[in-house]
Amino acid sequence: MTDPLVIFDVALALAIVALAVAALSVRDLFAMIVLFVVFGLLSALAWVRLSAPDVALAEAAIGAGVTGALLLKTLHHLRYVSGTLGQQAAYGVTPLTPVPIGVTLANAIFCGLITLGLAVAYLGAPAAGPGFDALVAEAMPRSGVDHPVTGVLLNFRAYDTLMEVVVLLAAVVAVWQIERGVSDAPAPVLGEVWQGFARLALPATVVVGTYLLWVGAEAPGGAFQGGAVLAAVGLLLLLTRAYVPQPTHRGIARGAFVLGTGVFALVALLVASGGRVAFEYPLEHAKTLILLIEGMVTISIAVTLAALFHGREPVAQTKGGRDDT
Amino acid sequence: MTPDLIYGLCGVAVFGIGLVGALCAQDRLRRVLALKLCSVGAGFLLVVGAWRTPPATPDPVPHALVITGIVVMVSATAVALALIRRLQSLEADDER
Amino acid sequence: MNTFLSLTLIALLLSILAGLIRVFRGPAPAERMLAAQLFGTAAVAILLVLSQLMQMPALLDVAMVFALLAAVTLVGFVVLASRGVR
Amino acid sequence: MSVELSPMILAIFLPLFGAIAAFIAPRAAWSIGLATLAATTGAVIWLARDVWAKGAVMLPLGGWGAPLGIDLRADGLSVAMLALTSAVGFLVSIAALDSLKDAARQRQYFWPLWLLLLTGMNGVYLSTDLFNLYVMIEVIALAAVGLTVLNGTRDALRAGLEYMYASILGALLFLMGVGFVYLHLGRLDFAGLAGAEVSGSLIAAMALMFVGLALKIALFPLHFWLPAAHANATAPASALLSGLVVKAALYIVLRLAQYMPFPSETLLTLVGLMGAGAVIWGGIQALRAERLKLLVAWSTVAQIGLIFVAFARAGEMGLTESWKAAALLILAHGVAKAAMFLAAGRIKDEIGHDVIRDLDRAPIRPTLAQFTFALAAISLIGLPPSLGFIGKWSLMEGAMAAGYWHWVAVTMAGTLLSVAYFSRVLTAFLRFDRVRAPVGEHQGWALADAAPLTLALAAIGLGLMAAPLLSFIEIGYPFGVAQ
Repeated sequence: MTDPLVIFDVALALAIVALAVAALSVRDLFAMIVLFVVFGLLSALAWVRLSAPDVALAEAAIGAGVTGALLLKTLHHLRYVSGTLGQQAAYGVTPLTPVPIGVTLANAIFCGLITLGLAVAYLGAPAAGPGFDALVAEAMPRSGVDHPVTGVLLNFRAYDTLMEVVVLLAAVVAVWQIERGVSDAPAPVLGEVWQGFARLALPATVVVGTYLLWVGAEAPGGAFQGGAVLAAVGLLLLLTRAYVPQPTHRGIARGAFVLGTGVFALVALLVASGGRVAFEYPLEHAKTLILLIEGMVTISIAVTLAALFHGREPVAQTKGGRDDT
Repeated sequence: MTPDLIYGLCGVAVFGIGLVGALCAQDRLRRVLALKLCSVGAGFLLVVGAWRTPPATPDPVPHALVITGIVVMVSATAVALALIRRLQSLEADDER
Repeated sequence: MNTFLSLTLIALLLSILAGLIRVFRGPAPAERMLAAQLFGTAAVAILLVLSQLMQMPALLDVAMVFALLAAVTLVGFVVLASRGVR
Repeated sequence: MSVELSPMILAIFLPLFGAIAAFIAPRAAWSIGLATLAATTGAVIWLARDVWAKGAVMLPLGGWGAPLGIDLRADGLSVAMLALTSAVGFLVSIAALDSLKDAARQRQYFWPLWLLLLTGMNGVYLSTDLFNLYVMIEVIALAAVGLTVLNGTRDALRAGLEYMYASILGALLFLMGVGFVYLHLGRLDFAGLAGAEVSGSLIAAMALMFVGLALKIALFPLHFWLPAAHANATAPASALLSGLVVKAALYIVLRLAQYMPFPSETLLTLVGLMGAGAVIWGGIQALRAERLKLLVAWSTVAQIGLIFVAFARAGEMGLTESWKAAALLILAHGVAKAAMFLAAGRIKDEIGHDVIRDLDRAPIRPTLAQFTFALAAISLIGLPPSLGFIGKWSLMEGAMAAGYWHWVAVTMAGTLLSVAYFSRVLTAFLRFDRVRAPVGEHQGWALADAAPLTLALAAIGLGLMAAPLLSFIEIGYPFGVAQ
């Protein structure tokens, strides 16, 4: 008898593929986003099955949660500016340029062939091939943390992680640059029950976010997952209008965006003394330094993700005036 | 049938579906979503590569890479969506 | 015991897939939304079972985040998908 | 306790800190930006001296060393690319001071974005790790898109969105390739790639990475996003995008080619055919372009194609030679195209439009900008003694020696096309018979012409220094000779 877990794996894999197809083919854009969020959750489950709980956490919080919120916000904005907010269904709110069915079909067949090629290449690859396992196991005692994934992210490959935070910074600079003081969709006000619910959810989110950051040193979790959960706090505050960004907060916001990158880069530079190179933390201070970096990066990630959700830079409400160029 | 085989093929398929969407989708929002599917497919490949038959623990390096990839992708998505919003606002102004 | 837990997993997954039909067909955003919420709950259950099956207590943290995110997404859905501006 | 600095670290961290400072203090952004660029140029000169004295230098970040950690490595080619980036970047920045002086908002965001872009590009030129390269090209992509849409016009936003889609897709294809490399080798550094035996997954990885990068380089037929994006951005942004950003992905291709298992003849021919297609199609589109900046953008497509024609030669030694030709062409194009876009921007600013057909009706003649444009065109067409000439000459010499007359023919055809499309512009500059109003000959000279003129003169003058330049590029054997 086959292991029922295998049946579960196959069913989950099929469901993921089916959801991917469904998300791309459903006409209603709202349904598309909902399907996408479910797709993200199921992928996270699949990664749990592959013993990757850190990745599952990141995907659930950032890949499905924050991305879904971003998509929803955009859809809301698009429906507002195209005047279709009152309609029940959300079909094509962005302009459609008709593409001949032949072109679409040719593209699909082309992609199908590529996928087939990739599948063949994948099947030909050595199963459970060589990896970094031995190297990581050997280096872990010198990393200052107990959880391998955190060790890789903040010590062995800290340079990648720094650049990843730089990508986030670049994104928020670009978003502030792109969106200007043009008409913003007014967010609807929540009813009283919802306000109460959100008020309940808020402290729980703060606690979980902080917990995830703290636990990262020895168990799945860490700066990115914690930051994403704390960003959910920001989202809640923005959604419930408990916090409305003011132009005077711009300076603080800029400071928060660059905090993680700045501290990370400074620490990486300053440890390079006494024969050490950049990013080489002295072993006795490694844990403290990593926690410091993680804490600052978490703040930056949370604020940045919330700012990305809010979109444009907070500007003074001037009627009719449009600050251009 | 081991999990790595099942989910590996699943990842390749998701990547392919995302590719079709990225090339064929006509709606701007849907194309962003298709690209996100591609990134999940690539993530699958790395996570699968890291998997070792239990009780052996998986290779942590690809896990870290995928987490980085997820954060990078959400940044790119945010920029693309900001572009879409701004463009749509301007185009709506034109029609009025 | 393990077989029983595995079968529970499959049942939970099937319940998610059944809910998918609602998301796909709609027609009202509220229906799609609630179906999505159902997934959140089922996914938490799946994670709890998996943590038992795979002997990974860390999955309880993941389940907690899932549960929390479900709450936050619900607020997001309600605010951003409600028709019209009140 | 003294901090020990390495020029490689400085080349990456200085622009990063500069970007942070420029973002926090928008009012002082321009002075921070110029100071950062000067400091970065200093770091690159320091690095160049190191490399000149010691050959290729390595720096294992975190002290771990590849494959677990990430190494930085600089050899002649990377230093040449870094020098190109900081020199061109410095001059473009000076030009940007003038052309953005009336746009407070654009100025505020130009500096942080451009400095982040510089961080990403310097990071690419020093990286030896495939996944690190992926993160770096994403840094570049986001900053570059931000720069593309700096002026906020509808056309720029549409082009920027297309650019964004192409960029993300390219990066994701690259990432998928990285996944396959990991599956096959279990490591991601260049050194691991070098000794790898060929297998299905490695071929898939290489194909994915090449297509992804080709999308970012805008190699024909994946060039669809480039002309609109480069033509609609503001002049300094166009100069950076066309002169520098495209080169980052090209450099990765050169590096992969160095460490990759030797490609087969058919594959090289295919790459050459794509390049030939770009040369011809880009040339034809440039001939038909109605606006000056669009013409310049299409000529970028054609010139990139030419670089790939240089790739398409077989034989171990032949390959080495042709990669040198490609490196020279990359440098020549970077300098000349930045000069040309800046000059085109100046012409557009002074005359008020850039419709080629009506250029000769304008009563204002921005003479110096036109002269600059002509000089840059000389280098891009490949007339002696410019650097473009040396690059093209080594390409043709190699192709003739190997008996590849078809590639010689493509190069000739491309040259003729470039003569044709540039002369469309140059004749418009020189005709005065259609001017209604009296011509104000000396109008439109400005200090802003200094930067593009310097670049254009450099594009010509560097040709005289081609021999020392080549011997510098060969430090550390970046082309696999004698290894």
